[in-house]
Amino acid sequence: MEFSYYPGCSLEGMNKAYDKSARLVSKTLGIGLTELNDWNCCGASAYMSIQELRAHLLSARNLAIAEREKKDLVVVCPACLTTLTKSNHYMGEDLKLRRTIASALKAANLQYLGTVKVRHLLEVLVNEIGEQEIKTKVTRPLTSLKVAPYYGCQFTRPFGEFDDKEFPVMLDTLLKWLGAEPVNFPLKAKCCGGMLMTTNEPVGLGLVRSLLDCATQNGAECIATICPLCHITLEAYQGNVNKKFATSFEMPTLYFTQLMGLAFGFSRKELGINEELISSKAVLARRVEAV
Amino acid sequence: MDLKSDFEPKIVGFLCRWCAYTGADLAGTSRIKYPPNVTPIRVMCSGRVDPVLVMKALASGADGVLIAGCHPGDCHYTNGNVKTIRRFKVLQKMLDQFGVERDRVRLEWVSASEGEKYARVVESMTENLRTLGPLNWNGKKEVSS
Amino acid sequence: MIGGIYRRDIYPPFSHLRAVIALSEERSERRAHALGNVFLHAVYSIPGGEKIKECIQCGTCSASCPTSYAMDYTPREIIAAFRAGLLERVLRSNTVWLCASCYYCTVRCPSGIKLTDIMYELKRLGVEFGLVQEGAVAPVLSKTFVDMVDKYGRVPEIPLMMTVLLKTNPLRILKMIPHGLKLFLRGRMPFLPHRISGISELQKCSGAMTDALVSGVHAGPVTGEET
Amino acid sequence: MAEKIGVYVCHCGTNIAQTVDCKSVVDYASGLPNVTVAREYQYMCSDPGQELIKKDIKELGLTRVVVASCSPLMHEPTFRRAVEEAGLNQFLFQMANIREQCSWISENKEMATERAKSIVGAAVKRVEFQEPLDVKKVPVNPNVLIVGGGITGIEAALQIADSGKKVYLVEKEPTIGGYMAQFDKTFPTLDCAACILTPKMVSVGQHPNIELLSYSDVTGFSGYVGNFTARIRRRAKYVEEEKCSGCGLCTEKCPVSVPSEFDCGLGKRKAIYRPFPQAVPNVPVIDRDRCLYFTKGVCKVCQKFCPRGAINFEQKETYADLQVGTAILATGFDLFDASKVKQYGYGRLPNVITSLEFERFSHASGPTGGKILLKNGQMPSNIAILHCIGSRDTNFNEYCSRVCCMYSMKIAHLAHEKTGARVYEFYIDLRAFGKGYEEFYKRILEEETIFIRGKAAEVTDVAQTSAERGKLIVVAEDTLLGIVRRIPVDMVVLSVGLEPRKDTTEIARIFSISRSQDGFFLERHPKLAPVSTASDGIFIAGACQGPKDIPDSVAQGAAAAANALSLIDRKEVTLEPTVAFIDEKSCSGCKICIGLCPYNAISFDESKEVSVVNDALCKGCGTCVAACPSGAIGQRNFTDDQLLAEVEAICA
Repeated sequence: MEFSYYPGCSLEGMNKAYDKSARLVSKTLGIGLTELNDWNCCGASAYMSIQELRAHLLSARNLAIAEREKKDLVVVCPACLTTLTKSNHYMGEDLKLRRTIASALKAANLQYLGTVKVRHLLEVLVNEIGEQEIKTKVTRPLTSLKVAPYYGCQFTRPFGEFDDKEFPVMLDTLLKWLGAEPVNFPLKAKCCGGMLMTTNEPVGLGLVRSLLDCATQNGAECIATICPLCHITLEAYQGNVNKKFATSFEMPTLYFTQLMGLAFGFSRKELGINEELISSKAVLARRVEAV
Repeated sequence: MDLKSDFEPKIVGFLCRWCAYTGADLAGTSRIKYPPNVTPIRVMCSGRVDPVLVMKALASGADGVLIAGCHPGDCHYTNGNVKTIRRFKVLQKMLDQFGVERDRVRLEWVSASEGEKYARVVESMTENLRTLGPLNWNGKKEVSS
Repeated sequence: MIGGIYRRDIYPPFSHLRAVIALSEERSERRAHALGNVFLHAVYSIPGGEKIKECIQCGTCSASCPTSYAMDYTPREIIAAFRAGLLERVLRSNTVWLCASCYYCTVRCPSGIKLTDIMYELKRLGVEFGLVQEGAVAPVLSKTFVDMVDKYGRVPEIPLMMTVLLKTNPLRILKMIPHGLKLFLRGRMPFLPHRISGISELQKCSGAMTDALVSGVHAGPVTGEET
Repeated sequence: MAEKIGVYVCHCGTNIAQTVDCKSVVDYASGLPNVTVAREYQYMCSDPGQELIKKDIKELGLTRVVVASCSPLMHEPTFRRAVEEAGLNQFLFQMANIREQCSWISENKEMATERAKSIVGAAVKRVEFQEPLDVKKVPVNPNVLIVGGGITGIEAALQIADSGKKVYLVEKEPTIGGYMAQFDKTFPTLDCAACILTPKMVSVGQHPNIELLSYSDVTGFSGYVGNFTARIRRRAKYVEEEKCSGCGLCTEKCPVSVPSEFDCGLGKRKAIYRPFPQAVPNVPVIDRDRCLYFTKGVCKVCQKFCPRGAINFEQKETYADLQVGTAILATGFDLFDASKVKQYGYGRLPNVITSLEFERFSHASGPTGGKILLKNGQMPSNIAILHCIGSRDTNFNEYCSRVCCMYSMKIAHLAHEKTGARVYEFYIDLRAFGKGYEEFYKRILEEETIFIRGKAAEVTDVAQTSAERGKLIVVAEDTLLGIVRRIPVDMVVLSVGLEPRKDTTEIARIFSISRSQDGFFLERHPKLAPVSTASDGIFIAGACQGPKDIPDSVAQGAAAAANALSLIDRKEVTLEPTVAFIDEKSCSGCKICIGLCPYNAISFDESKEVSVVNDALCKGCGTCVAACPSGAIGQRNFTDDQLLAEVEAICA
């Protein structure tokens, strides 16, 4: 199974461990990820807030390159997923937009016919690899590790093509295959605040607090994330939350790929598990054998 | 502006009385606007549309023919429209033989409640025929009934 | 920054109304009218934008919004303001820039309005017409983001945040030092932006798009497109 | 001899004249071959309009008439009658539709006028080829089939049976009564539903003219108006109706207890059961999938105890063919499945219930004996009622379900009365349009129900404050204040909307009727023929046509009954003579037509070696006509000549 792989800017920066673990588990499961050649930023929500057509152009260049490689595009960041998928949809539906973008691409001898499907790694793992394959690779089950499965906003919204828009279940399912125990986490698809942390911290902190509160109340020992921005927000702002609300959260956050890697028997170092701001060492020592 | 856009295609529409004709009426009742290029002929069932009628229309000067009936499975006469589908395939081959573009004859399903759909179908067909241009068919002699 | 590439420019331009907006007095009726007109048509021009005509003011958007509690006007009130011709005061408030793009309003709206997309359009209009809240950080962040993408093709998070803070609230940088240090020690703090090799290619495409739109040439069919 | 054609162009007030230059159409028609006279008039369908035609037929000796006005589906019968009254055969008339498919669809006067000319030209050319035809009269079978035994079907059945006609009432469930039997009280009068419904149910059960076929469904329907055959599948009850006295001993003794559908799964029933004590017929049925004998081969306790030997495990389903002249469909509705809207937590959060579940709680003979209780057995002290669940929502059903506002207020009243709880209603718009409804709204306001104008966005159990802990929190914008409110309550009632029944497609197919965009059955005309369908002799009533409350359903049931009775009292109906006919000389005997006919109307005459059409069976679809390789088959009033004339006129 071969895909073009789009890490996205976040994974080059503060979320290298996500990139590292994603590549590692994909390789283990026989998924070939070839990094998209000379990819550019998807534009995320910020670019879209200033320039509409050029934001679509950014997506279109990535999609055009992927089309040239004749492979579907796998992403790990839900924001990249939504941004790229949105351009894909809107260019498909709106003839004027499609033509405007196509003639712009032409200036660089690029073209995009609309054949690339953009997919999130989690969805590929669950739908394409499946329970059996994944379970056979589990050598160190995460028995009774209580995990809050956190999806954030843009994994299924607005398009919801592969999971429920309000209560997605894919991560829950995957965690169960690894032997872990996904806890009831009703806020699993709520907003973490994301970019608001930089632009309006007080509002953002309130959102992080309710997530941490909900995870704690439901007995979670760590939070599994599928989004680099959620991940950073949850781990980097816990201190500020504790300060502002006089709480004492100390909730480790781990990328879902790190948890998979652990279950597959990789070392903490290989998965970048020593790099998080709130150490997961104690939790993992308690639950996962021989880490 | 190019010349083609001045061309108003003439379309003969064979509409089944139960679904398509009622749907077309609904488009009117709902005051949906669409190009007035189709002149409707009411038949009881799309299954009544003999390919000869279609060829005759094209040979006599129509630029396109629309056949519209009930959705498959919804036919007022159980399955008349299924026979229409079969006949339509034959019709397409006839068009190929005469060198007439297949796009000039369309088979569409329009239920009695799909006024909006009927309008869209006529709109897109008219638009399409505007691009294709007038049908200059010299085949009048080949078709006689 | 290359200015003025908006989808609405593909549609009839509103240059005369823009002139009215630029010249008339703030809060004047003439200006409100022109603004309402331009903005409404701008919103109509985005995919599904005309759906706002069908808003039934039920408030699902507001109550689904994780940040509406902090907004001066709720998302629903944006559409009410549109209808009342009082949009300017909404744009000058904190409302649109508090949108975190969680898309709850979009997926739940019973009228099928893509409110998140409308928020984007209002942000764009706000920036273009200078109608943003005094001292708001979010527009600065977005603009900086755009500049960096245009320059490098990718966005390094740390330099982005640093630049934004320098422009808006330098004191906060000091507060962030402990965080930064932690990240740095864990090897998670790259400082140098990566410039993609196709950056000139990207700039060429942008340029071509601007030229086409400025000269008013509507794009025609392109190779490979189905007819 | 050349025909003398009269052409009449109608203005329809301004409906046509606004976009079609009628004068120019008249001028055009005057110039067409064989047109003797062409006139325009304000309203052709009015008496003076019709007089105009009649006068011309008599004075000018017209032999053909064309009226260019609205759709033939509207006024074809009107003009045919006028022509006939003037002594001309009604099939020598042709209608040109220049309103629905011409003036109303265009804003361009020039193009619309051209189009009108084309339509009129085609009609003029066609009418020349039309032939006088005799309409066939057939007797009407006075028996009526009614499908669905809810309040609508019950009303229709009683009206017809009381007039002395025979009614076959087919009901899918073991009992009639429908949804109304499940309700506690009814708005706006707060009558107890059972008190007003059960006497009617009993009347149905005892009426000598009503044959009730419960636990049955219609699997086939054929024939034509006045003479239909309905095929009914009678499912096995495993209880012989004639023997059963309805004593209930079997139910009492049955050891199997399963969730009761009638109680929305909140209460229990046995494997041999009646849905509720006042069921009609008062005969239990055995649920095959749950019965110990059928699943495990043991038990038979019911049989042992039955004093009348009515239990029969060998019973098989049977089929009955009923001869009827008309049919009324009163198949009702389904409730919207609230679990589809995940954010309200139905099925996930206990104490989020549907409105129907509330009715069962509130009902004196319901699972809690009329008490409104939470899952923990306590009484709620705060209740939220959420309007428009699944209705007025492009994600689900776009239409308004019409009944929810009112029943929500009824629920508010009952909840308040029975628990003393504080009741919140979350609404978008309040629709209290019926007689006495606005007054009821006032009454509910007086009871201090708290109305919050805002659609609830979600129901959550994630508390943000201590006051919210352990509660269900309804999040909605109070749009009158412009603030988002979080209201903690103990119980949430979802006011679910009404949907077309899941088997609507199937029923529509069986009866050859159409459905509207929303999926409900399509009426012939939304205002003027609300209970008729495009198929003569088949009527629709109640919520199968669209969401309706009880008063409206009953009114429609009675209306459909009146329609059926009117048809029956005509004693005979005329059939369109648009049947197929075969020219024996041209028929090659290939038999292709025989296999194509959906009604087995064509047979083969072995002695003459030609195919023959049976007029009584032919429905006039014309499929055989188009398929005949030797052109031997024609269709009356749709002959090749007539259609080709139209084609040529249009293309000329």
